[in-house]
Amino acid sequence: MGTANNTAVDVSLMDQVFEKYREQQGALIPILQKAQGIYGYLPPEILQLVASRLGVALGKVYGVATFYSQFYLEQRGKHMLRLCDGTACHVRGTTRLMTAIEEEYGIRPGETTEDGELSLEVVYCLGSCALAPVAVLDEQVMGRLRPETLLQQVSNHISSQQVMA
Amino acid sequence: MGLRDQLAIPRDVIATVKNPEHRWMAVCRGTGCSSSASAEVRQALCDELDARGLSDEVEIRRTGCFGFCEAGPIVVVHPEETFYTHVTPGDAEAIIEEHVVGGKPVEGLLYRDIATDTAVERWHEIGFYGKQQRILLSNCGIIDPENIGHYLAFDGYSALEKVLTEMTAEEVIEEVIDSGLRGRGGAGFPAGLKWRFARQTQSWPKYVICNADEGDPGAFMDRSVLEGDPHSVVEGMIIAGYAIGAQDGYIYCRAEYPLAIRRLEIALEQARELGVLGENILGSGFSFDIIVKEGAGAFVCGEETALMASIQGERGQPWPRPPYPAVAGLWGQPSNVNNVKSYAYTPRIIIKGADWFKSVGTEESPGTAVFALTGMVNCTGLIEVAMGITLREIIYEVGGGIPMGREFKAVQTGGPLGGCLPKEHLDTPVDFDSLVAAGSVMGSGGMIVADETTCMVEFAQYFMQFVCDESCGKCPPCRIGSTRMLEVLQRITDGEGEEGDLDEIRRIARGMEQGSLCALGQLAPAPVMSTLLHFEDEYKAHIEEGCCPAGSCRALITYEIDPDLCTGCMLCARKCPSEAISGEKREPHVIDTDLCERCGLCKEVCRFDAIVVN
Amino acid sequence: MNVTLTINGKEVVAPEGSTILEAAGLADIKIPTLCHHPDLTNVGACRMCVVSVEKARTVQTACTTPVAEGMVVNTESEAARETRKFVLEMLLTDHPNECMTCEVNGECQLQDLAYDYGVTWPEHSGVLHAYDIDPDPNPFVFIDRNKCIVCGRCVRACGEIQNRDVWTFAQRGFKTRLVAGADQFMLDANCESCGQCVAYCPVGALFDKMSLGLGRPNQVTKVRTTCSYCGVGCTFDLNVRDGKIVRVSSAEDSAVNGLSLCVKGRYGYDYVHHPDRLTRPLVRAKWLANVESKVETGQWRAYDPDRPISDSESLVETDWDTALDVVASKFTEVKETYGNDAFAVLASAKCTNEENYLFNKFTRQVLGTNTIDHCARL
Amino acid sequence: MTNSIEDIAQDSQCIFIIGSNTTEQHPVIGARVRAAKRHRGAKLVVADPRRIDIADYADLHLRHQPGTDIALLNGLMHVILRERWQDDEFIAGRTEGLEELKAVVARYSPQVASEITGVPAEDIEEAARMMAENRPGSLLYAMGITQHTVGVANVMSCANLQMLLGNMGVAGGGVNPLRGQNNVQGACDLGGLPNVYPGYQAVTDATIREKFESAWGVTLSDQAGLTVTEMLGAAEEGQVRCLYVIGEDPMVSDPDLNHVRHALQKTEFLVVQDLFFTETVQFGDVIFPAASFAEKEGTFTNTERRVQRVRKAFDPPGEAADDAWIIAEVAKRMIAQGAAGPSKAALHAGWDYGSAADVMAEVNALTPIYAGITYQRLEEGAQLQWPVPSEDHPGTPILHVDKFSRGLGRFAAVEHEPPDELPDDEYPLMLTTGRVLYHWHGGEMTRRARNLVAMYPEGLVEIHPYDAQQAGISDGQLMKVASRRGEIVAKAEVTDRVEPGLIFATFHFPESAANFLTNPALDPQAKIPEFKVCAVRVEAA
Repeated sequence: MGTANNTAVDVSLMDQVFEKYREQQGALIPILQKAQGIYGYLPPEILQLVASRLGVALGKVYGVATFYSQFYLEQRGKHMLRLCDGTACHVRGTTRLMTAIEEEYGIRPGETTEDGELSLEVVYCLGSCALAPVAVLDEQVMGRLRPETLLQQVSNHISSQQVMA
Repeated sequence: MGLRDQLAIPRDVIATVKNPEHRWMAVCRGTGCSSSASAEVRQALCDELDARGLSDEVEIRRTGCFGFCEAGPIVVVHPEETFYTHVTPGDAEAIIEEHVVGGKPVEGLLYRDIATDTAVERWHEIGFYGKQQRILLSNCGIIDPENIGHYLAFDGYSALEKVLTEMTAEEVIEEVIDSGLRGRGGAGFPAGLKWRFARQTQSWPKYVICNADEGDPGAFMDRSVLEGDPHSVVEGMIIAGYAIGAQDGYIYCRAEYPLAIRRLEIALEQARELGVLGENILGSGFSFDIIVKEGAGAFVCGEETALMASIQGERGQPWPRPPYPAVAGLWGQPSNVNNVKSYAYTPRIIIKGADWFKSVGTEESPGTAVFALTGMVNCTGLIEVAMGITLREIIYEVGGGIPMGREFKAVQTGGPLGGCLPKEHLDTPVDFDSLVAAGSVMGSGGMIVADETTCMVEFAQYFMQFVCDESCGKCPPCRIGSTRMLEVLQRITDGEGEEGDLDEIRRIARGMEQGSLCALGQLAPAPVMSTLLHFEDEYKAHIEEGCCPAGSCRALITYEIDPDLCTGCMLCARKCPSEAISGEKREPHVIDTDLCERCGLCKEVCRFDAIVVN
Repeated sequence: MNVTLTINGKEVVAPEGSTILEAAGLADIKIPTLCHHPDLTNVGACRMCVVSVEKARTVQTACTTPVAEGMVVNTESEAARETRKFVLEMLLTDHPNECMTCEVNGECQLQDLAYDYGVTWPEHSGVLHAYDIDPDPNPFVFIDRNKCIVCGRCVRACGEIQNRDVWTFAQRGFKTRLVAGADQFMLDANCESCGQCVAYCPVGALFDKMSLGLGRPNQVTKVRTTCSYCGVGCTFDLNVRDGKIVRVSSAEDSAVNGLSLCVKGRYGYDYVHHPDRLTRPLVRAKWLANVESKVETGQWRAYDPDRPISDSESLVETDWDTALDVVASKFTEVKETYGNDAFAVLASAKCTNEENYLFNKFTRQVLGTNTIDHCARL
Repeated sequence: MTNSIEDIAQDSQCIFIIGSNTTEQHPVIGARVRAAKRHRGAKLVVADPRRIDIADYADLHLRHQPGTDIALLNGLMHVILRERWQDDEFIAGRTEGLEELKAVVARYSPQVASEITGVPAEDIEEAARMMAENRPGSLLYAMGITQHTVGVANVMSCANLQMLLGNMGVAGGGVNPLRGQNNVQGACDLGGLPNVYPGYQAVTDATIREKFESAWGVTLSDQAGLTVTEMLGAAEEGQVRCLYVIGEDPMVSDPDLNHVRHALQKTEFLVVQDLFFTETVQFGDVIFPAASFAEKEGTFTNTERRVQRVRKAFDPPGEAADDAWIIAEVAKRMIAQGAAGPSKAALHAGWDYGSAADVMAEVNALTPIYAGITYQRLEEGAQLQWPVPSEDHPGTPILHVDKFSRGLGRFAAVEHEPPDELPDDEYPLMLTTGRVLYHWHGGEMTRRARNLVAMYPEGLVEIHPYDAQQAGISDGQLMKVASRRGEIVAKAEVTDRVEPGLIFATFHFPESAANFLTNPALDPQAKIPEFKVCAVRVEAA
């Protein structure tokens, strides 16, 4: 198991979210987005909680949560690397970036390293095509990447965060 | 005295912004430049000014996107409009010292024209901007999108004032119909007509919805408008609300655009504070407010009925039309869905009139088109051109031609639901109808240029993979058809194509086009069908000869080292991820084809062009 | 308000707001459907009911398109028929070729439509879903997702008819998968085991687990009857093969319940064939003569082999004549000796009207008392 | 039911369920009720001491104490009258006795009702408002209303409420008892009651009696007979010597089973006719093996008075025979032995029926409400809800449309009376009884349905976590429940479906049958025992 935090989910954090969307019709998706913002993913107890608080079936919540690619039902790594495979990036070598990450960290898109540090995901177009190929590491956009610059930046980012911690 | 004069308008801001002598610098803070550290550039410029005590003399202004993201970070010094490219924080000192204090532009930071290799000083003298006609993007690069005062300085919200004080709802719709504005979401349906349908439905509440779920890979026009000039969209939506009789608006924006969402939220807040949004707008009795809804990652939600399902908190699956949204849309109520750009044009049409709008572009497609020009062109970025311009002008004049002297092969417009046009069609005028006649579509504005190294089968396969990933799964033609189509394309690019595969592709394509529930499935075969139409030989080469003419399909190519060119620098051997390259130092190297994974890394790193693709 | 439209050249008058499918129905024009069911909302998903409508850019789903004045519809246009064939073919490319052993063979809408449209089995080398078969431990509903055509009828039946919302679709695109709750077992997802999902499934993806392998539609006789449990009075078809109920299937034309049933009605029928059923009249030895010799000769039999027949309280399986005579004689004797008030009859809320009438008649006419009651009060 | 399932599902604006565990006992109606709420926005008010499944779907769940239905209903009517929400036009034209009702109901302010029932006063106000604002509304009830010593008063109180709101005789309205057993309606309709002939024709009415006498060719008793609970008492006392039990299992379904056992043991000659060797069969002198519903022809009448066909799918097993044949054989043999001598001239004296249809023809002739219900019409698909006075009558989906059967509907003012037995120091908890989704009645059938048993293999006793903790009982543990009349041992289901102080048990399983505990105290009029309330104590077993 990785070092990712597996402690019990504090459901009380959701109170403010439900309060915020109390009046809004059709708020399921924003509530799930906020929940993912809080917990990093959508734990089963949160899906259940959202269903009962909104008075909808758990299945509906699950159906929505699995339909949209933004939502995760499993815990992810501390760091999220999103590789853009939009047209421009694809043409300019996203596949090579993917291969490089797989070789260095042993993860493919949708997977998390065993130590729980890094998750990899492929997205279609981050809208920065002029800088292709592009990746986003946590919130940081990186453009004109080559495999070696990507690996360098990822490793720097992870180690700098570890130092800070 | 108009209603607007009663507002607490920041007049000093307006005066400054409008002063032609004003000394200020635009630092692009669009997503592109921001990811190239333009925030640091801005800070460095401020620090330099501070250090010299010039902070009060020179304004540093964050602006929206200039479109020329390739050259970012971009800084433009006004009033001269000196255009600096690839600015780093380290360049701040030179800009302040040499330009602001010394009065001379910093040579090394100026844009260099590709053809002439000479420095170009002013913004509008750059070839990339030469053929552009910026109506929609006119505020981008000029105003601070987070300051409503800037928007007001450029006639912001005066269209709303005009509508509320001088026009009936029917007159507004009349004006929009008269302008010939066609929806910029892709299909080009006349916007005013849509508004009229929604107005005519006798059921309330009604909704105004802005489709900002720009999901096409390779497209970022809407994002730039939202980031650079958010109030124009907000104002357009309020006007639409007035026209159709709605009080509630939704902007459905991709979650992948955090900056656009933040700027929108700021704009909405400022608009409410100013009294142009919310209860009793400008004291007119008309109320309208807007909620921003973030998408959650589903391309299909760009389809209007799926988008509404998503706003309702459901799986983003389309429902069949009719009934159309104008009759039964969001929560079963009449709704008007338009693209970001369609709304953003509206205030300009109201202010300048339908005739002005019609004077730009073509008769059937008035106005401008905004494209995200990407792929194999020298100048990539966001462009706005008058409708009717040819593809050739866009690619060779605005885009500066194909890099490295390669040959143009095709241009794809309309993204995964659009078509590819080969060089015979380069002189096609760009407007809704001409593109359709040529076998492609306007789409929402992606334009991707392919050159001789692009394999058109792989290109088509890429888009079909996209459709497979994004199909909502509701109807069998799209859900299963796209999978079957991808399987055929996959085996062709794998070198395992069979006789009859092309017929199979055509058959599935027809079934999908004819039978799919929504536009996603109906248009999904377009990239395949247009490449098959124009590049059938390339498909056949894969199937019949087992070769990829573009040298791109990994299963069909081999890499070799030209011993005459190889210097034995060993760089490729070190970089090769599968250790397939061997050789002594300063001796020609060889590639073991069995070990080679055809990743192309060697070719990329080789400084002597010694790697050959067969 | 009515509107007039033309379907296949025939003028049809239909109420405003009705769909093309409904209007066609009024004119006896049949349009094929899969995801549509008259009890459920229309979603236009399966594309089987597409028809050509003049002036429309694409074919339209008849189940969702409202009629309009002057509309001209062709249900058998080339585009419509071609689309239906394509849809069927696509569905079959992701469907196991198991009709030979499939439970619903002969009662499968996909099979019928493939036949009607002459779709042959599409050979291909692409992927097919390979979900686990019968992965849910519940004893009632068999699930084979490989046969699921994603029409969503089960999802809607559970949501709209039963309001339990057990079923949902998870994921999207080709990966779209029918799941219970948050991909749980059905019984953990609010399921009340009513089997409505099975009743509405047009193919063999959901089936009654108790009936697996016991008889396909053409091998059973359907007997329409009324449920033996609660007072709602659901009617359904007993599916009978070789004198046994192999399945209970609900029927759209049931007045009270339509396709709906509850767990007891749909899955609680097997008590009928339980080995505990009494099969011969029983009489306590004390009321019989010559018990031992009759048992020895095999005419009668001890009910409980462990209890000696010599015990006067032991029960003996007798013939009907004997048992009936014992009762008739004893009743006659008591009536003569003690009068009519010595009798009491407990009739049954489980018996038929006719039987209850006869119990009432027997009590009043033959026994001469009004002391008859049943468990209405209990 | 005064109304039909269909009109309740389609037209009710407010559905008030009291004393019915609809989801579990009438699942198909439960689903229709949920759909009415979800798709039409009908309001749903559920009054039940337990948090039953349908309560989870309700707009308002009134969790009243068992045995306080009248106080609750009077409280609701108090609010309605106070706010002048009553339907004055309906009351003026169709009813009488409002003043008496007003006088009684005036004493049941929401505060008073709240004190008796335990339901918050504001919920009573809100429920009354919901019912008043959403008309027509229908009231559904079941055994939770009737199985009390005040059962009849409970029913009258339900009728009062519906008349007050003008909810009678309209689609989507009515007072609707959901009948528990498949043909309890038919058994009542066709003479399975001690005081009436088929079609509720009183045995004490001379004209009626003469009609049956001439039809059956005998002289008939003019005395009402004994009810089920009375006949067992009479058997115990030796007055009743022969008891003929057909398809019933009083050793499971009657209250105070120890007493029932004693009565059955005392019975001189017990004839039992059943499918299985039931608890009651154990005591039988002669046992007739009967046919199941799949093995015979006939009709059942459902809770909405709809008569529907039962059809034979195959022969009964072994020598088992259908009940009609058995009873006819006994009758014929008794007549042959001279026990009765019906006049041969009487049209319906004999017992030679060729088919169930022949029996129905006799019913048609003698029973006005069934007069038009013929096999021919049923086979043609006619949907007939009685009364069907003639062959061309279409049936009566809704009763009391223009007038009540007695003319004007009478408001019968009733006062709250506490249950016969309430908890005390010795028996501190209250027991209420009922059924579960997977089982039915005495369980004789469902306990022999393989997968129903798999789903719910043994009787559980629901107990609140607080009481469980007090008694040192944990979930799934065996517990002993004792009342003044007996005791049972069953596994505990610790759940907040019940409130503290209340436990719930079923009577589906003989080994844990709640009826060893229940109180045989009867409603004075309907003679229904008070199954729904008695006092018990619990301990870990």
